[in-house]
Amino acid sequence: MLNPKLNDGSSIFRKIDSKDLFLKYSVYIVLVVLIIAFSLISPLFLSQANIGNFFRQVPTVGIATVGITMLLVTGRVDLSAGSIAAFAGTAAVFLAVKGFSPPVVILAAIVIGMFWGFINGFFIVRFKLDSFILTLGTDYMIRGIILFITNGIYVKGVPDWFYLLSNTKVGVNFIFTNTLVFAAVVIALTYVMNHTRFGRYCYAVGSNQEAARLSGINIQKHIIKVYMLEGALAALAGVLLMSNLNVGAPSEAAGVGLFAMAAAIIGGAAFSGGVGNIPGAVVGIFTLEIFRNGLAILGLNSFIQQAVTGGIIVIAVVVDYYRRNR
Amino acid sequence: MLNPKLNDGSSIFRKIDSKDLFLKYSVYIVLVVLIIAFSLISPLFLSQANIGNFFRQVPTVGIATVGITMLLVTGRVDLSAGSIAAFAGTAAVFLAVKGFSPPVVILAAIVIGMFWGFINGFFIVRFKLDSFILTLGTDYMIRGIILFITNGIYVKGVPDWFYLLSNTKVGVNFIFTNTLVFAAVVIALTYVMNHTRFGRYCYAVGSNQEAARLSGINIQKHIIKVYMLEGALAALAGVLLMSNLNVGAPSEAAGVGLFAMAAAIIGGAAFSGGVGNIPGAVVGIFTLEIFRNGLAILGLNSFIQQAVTGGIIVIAVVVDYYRRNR
Amino acid sequence: GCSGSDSKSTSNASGSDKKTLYFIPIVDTGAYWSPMKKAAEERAKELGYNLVFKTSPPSESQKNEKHIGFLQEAITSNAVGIAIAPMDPDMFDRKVKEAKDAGVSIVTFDADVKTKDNRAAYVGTDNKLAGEELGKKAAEYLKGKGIKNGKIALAAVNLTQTTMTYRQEGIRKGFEGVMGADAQSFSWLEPIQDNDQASESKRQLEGQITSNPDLIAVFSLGSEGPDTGVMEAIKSQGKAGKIYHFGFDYTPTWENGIKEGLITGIVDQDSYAIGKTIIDVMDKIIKKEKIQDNYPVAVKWVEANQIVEYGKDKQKQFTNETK
Amino acid sequence: MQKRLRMAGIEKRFPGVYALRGVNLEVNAGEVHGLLGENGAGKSTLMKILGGIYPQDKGEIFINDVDCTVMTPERAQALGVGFVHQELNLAEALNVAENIFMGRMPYKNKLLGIIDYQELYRSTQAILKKLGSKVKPTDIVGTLPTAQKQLLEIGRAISLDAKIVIFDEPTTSLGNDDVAALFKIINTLKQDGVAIIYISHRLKEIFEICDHATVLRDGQYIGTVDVKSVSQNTLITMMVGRDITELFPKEYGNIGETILEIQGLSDYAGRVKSVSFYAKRGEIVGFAGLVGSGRTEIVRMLFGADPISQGTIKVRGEKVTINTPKDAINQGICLLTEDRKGQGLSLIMSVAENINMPNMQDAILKHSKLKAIAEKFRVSLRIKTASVDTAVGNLSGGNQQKVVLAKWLNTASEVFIFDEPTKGIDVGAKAEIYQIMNQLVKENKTVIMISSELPELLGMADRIYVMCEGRLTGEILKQDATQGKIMAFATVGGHHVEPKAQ
Ligand SMILES: Nc1ncnc2c1ncn2[C@@H]1O[C@H](COP(=O)(O)OP(=O)(O)OP(=O)(O)O)[C@@H](O)[C@H]1O
Ligand SMILES: Nc1ncnc2c1ncn2[C@@H]1O[C@H](COP(=O)(O)OP(=O)(O)OP(=O)(O)O)[C@@H](O)[C@H]1O
Ligand SMILES: [Mg+2]
Ligand SMILES: [Mg+2]
Repeated sequence: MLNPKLNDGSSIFRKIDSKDLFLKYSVYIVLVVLIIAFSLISPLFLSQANIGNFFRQVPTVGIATVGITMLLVTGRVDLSAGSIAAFAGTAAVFLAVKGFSPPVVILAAIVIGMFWGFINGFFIVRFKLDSFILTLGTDYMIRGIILFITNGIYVKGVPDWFYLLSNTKVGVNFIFTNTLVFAAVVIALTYVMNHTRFGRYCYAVGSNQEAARLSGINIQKHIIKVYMLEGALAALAGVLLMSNLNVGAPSEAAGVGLFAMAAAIIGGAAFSGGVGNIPGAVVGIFTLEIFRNGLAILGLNSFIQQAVTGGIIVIAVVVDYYRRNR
Repeated sequence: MLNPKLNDGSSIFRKIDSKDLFLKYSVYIVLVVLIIAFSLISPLFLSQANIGNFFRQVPTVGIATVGITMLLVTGRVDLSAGSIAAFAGTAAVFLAVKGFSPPVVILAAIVIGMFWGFINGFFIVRFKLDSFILTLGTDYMIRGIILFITNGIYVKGVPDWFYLLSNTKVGVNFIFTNTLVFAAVVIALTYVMNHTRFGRYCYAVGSNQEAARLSGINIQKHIIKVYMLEGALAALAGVLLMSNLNVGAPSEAAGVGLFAMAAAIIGGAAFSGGVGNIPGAVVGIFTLEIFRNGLAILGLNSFIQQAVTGGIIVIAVVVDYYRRNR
Repeated sequence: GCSGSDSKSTSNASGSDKKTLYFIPIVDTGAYWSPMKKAAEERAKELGYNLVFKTSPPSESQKNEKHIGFLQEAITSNAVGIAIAPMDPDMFDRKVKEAKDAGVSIVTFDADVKTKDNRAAYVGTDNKLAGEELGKKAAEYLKGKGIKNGKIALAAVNLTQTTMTYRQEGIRKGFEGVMGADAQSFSWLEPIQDNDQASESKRQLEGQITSNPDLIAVFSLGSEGPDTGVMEAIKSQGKAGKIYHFGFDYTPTWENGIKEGLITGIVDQDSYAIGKTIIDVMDKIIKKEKIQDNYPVAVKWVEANQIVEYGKDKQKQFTNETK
Repeated sequence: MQKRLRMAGIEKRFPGVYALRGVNLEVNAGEVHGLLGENGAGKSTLMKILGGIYPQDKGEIFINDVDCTVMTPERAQALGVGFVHQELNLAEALNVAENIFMGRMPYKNKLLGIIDYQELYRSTQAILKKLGSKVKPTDIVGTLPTAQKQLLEIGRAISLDAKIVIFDEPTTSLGNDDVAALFKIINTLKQDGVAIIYISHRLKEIFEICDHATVLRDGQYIGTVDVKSVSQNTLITMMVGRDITELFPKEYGNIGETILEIQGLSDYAGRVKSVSFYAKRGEIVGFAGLVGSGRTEIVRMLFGADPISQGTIKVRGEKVTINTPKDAINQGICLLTEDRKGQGLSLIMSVAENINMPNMQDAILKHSKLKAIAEKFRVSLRIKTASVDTAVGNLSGGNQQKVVLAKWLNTASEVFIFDEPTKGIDVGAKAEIYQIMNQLVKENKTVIMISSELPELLGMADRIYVMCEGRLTGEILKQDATQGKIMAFATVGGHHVEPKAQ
């Protein structure tokens, strides 16, 4: 009771009963219930059209979410993820329009993302700053810079290949390249978090930074690395987003950082660090997105959609409370 | 070094030297430097007109900031403060337009603020939720509801007395009623935080919740009370804002919670709770607002203004780092 | 609210054998969009179409992606026609082409797409022309007052929107056209962006008024945020009647400023007519009747003293709203 | 004598743990009652039930023969149950007075809660005087040394005008002087007719101040004894369930060449002043001194955890630079910190992950290999845990310490620095940790042991350095060492004579 976090690893101690199972997988259950409810209310919900839509919209915020989950596990946040995505994505469009080749463009975008990630990480470790407030500052900064450079005007004249990055159908009617990229990122990062030193260091630093440091982990270097990887993922999300939009939109992806954080937390991550995992975060973002998608399908007033989205965040964390206290 | 929070109150132990003093008052120094710099760049900066503008612009976000500082001291945050302000302010305008009397209108707004504060506090203590994610959810919710009720359209036809709430000149040419209300709130809350049970409980709960609980403090009740007071302050800010704008604007004050939090932290509060004080927070919000005011006077490109605002947040927290490590 | 009727019409979609039209405005709220929605819904009902109405909240962070998605959805669910307000000509260009290739007819409104061949018709006001009209009227007004020089400010919700870019361009063109050689003696300040926070445009304009005593005119490029912010800034600086304020689109908020001289005049687009025309054009396309490429809906110049009267008619067109 | 407290048939289950199975406890007014048992026996849990922090599943509580079976922290306070917790529980941001009177401040206006600070500081001063503490009521608690904080906890308990005071391991971070002062306070309370429950793993203390003692084992009630009439061995057997013949099973290694040599080491804060010492292979080097004498600082610098201001470090005869823990680890130096939970372990991570943390060589991990390593240590160090996948936070103190040990045994370390290795650890586990030290020196490794328990140093160390106020004031060989000699160096060895806290 005093330390709810402990419950995470202690399931071994318990005989597994059905109530336990129910609560452990509560997020998954909420997700399934949502899907069933929406498909009963509207036959359009499970239509190919809508599923296709859903899968094409999720990757951007989804990739940002898994990046931010990794950060949350390390005990840090990034509010500037959306701005990094917009910056890198717009830069990519700019280069693509200038005629650079696909590998150059994508690499450049990722390097830009890593650069901003480095700035975030560097300031945080060098000046022992709270990541929340620092990235709030860099969010304004990065966004302001890209808006100033472009004068807020969309970069146009996107070449075909760039548009196809996100929008190529793969086999079936409702799977597109960006969905595949998202799936690849999820699989890769799940592996990294569970099976590599880098991933386990994230958990170590997030759960007890001092213990990690005294175990010989260079936590400063590690945190910078994590921010760089997260920045790279945000940049990737930005490239896919701009490809989807067919322009370089410097004002795009505002608030994605906060939203992604909400998704990660619904999926089991915690601000205090050390807990959370990628599949959980994916379920979290799916829950939020399916909900928003369902509301749109029902054609609800857009303000009501906003209110209800807030409601689902509240409900999700309350359900999570019961999971934690199972 | 291990525990930067400690340094805040520990000056008793040190002999005070000039470097010490410099760093202890670094925020104040940043503020003074800003004022000098802007007044050198533009002679208009210290003109009566601009000072008047400044003092009329600050109270809204200022009142929200002191409320949020109190919350931060208690170890909690409120991202929904802006939405509460918009909700209560718009409701006040609605009632004022309907012809209700000033005391009724103001009381109703404050009760609404307290109601939303209660909702936030109740969920947080009942379900042991992270305040960040819960108030992110209620932010969407509260905003969505008021937008839905008004259909996103401004409520107009504000009676004269309502407009005068904020806009009555008091004595000199650049002090208005809302400035006075702000000053009164600051003085009252400073007293409350330092000299009353309620205030000291905030520090106790924020600094070690378990110790507070074991001392027989009903932390749940206390947290709910703090949220209610903070909600009331947000509502008051909302009323002054709408009076200033002469309409009921349901979409107004977006992101005020985040901005106020940045100000409080620049002024010495910390996410971890237990530290921070009202005068510091006022200096924090003055720093940010003077900066924005100066930029507006210079008539800079609005994107550059955004980037530079981000920059000042970063600089402020870096300066704070040196203060912490003096 | 509007929710009840919408959800019904949507869920009937697959069951009925009525032809399905998609109607995708940028938002469904506010003084501009609301009448448009009402008109479209009424007209579609009269003509016997199943109108699927799609939009997203103003604060939606993935708004553009969502709206492109709505287009895709319309294509996949075999709608016969789509009416869309594209947020950017390039952004929706490809998707509109894909729709055309899939045999769906597209009508654009509010703003057009880049490749005009891909859509059947455009209904609505040309934002450049609307801007030009406002610029002209403003210049004439200032000329009438004998003003030959000064500074001019601009305020918008979001300067990155293409509509805002067009309006800005139009305003300058119209203004310079009328002013002729005198145009040189007017200078334009950095445009203000307020993200629909009236207090932000107010603050920014207050700064500009303080530092530019020769500020003579302000254009607000649309939406209640900057409209209100600009009026209140003029008021708080005691510049009512000294700084002339020109705006876009009728909203009841203007009435706040008429008496005190905080608004000089607006150009208004007849959004109800836009909504109705869209459905009519769709109907013609489906019935294979001849259509025009462009259905311009003229803007109307309304001076401050006529705004109240003008608003009375206008408000009848609003969907069921509190105001 | 009156039965002040009677707890009967107390049962408590935590998810997966049966912490108490029908425990009885009876305490008279005016007595000091020891509560004994191994780590995890359920002592703290029983007391937390008495303090109203946990509700019990079964069982009754009577205070002065009044049924108090339903307890809450507020009720416990009202009934005069004072609790000095095992873990410090202070609001670091508040001052001394506010901490002592938290929840019970004097008010100028009770309704509005306007605090009467004058009155508050006056009452605080009175309590501080009783405690013999030199701190001021207005000092911010976070700036105080641990021993002073501990005293505040005690001050809080006695300020309640308590009828029952619980001391849960109050001496783990106190020096000898402070312990003596504490015992004086306890004796005063006893004279005043307060019932005192005293928990400690230091049997010496039990014999010194307790009248009766109740022993628990694995959550079971073993018995209550009259301390005057039992031997230490009997108590140990009751606690552990078997005989532990030798408390300090010292074995000697072959003392070899000098592996570590420190010259003129100082830190920035002035807590360590030009300290020089050496350590050889195969020896256990002890560090004695009062709390606050700077021992922890020395080893933290040596381990790269804190920056070094001045001084040279030679390892195996070569001068080395140590800036980070990683540098130290590469030199074969490791540190078992005094704060296990805060600095030694990631409590929410598994035993296996903690053991492997300093030694993940491969970028891609082979979980089976890592588990096998952890399993090996689990067996060899007899770590009591359901499996190596269990979160370390679920283990008892002694077993947590063994995990920290395993973590460093898992590296190529040759110099093992133990900072208060047996703090809060029961007799059985202590003996096992000493055995491991023996094993290390036999393998020609070096052990440096900081301890505030003199018997432990006298029993285990080959050579003892004594510190006083940041300086090394003495070096004593095992054969010459006595408590008196050490205390002399530790108190008067510094520049001036420390006034005796009497
Ligand atoms: N909050 C809790 N949740 C789950 N298990 C707990 C909790 N508190 C204690 N336990 C378990 O209950 C048992 C008794 O613990 P307790 O803290 O009472 O032991 P103790 O005798 O005080 O030990 P020590 O001497 O180490 O302080 C242990 O197995 C412990 O792991
Ligand atoms: N900067 C600091 N601020 C507050 N407390 C501190 C600080 N540094 C050390 N302390 C605390 O003061 C106490 C004594 O300090 P120090 O570590 O120098 O003594 P020591 O000789 O190692 O004593 P111990 O016997 O506890 O190991 C420790 O408990 C430590 O936690
Ligand atoms: Mg215990
Ligand atoms: Mg120490």
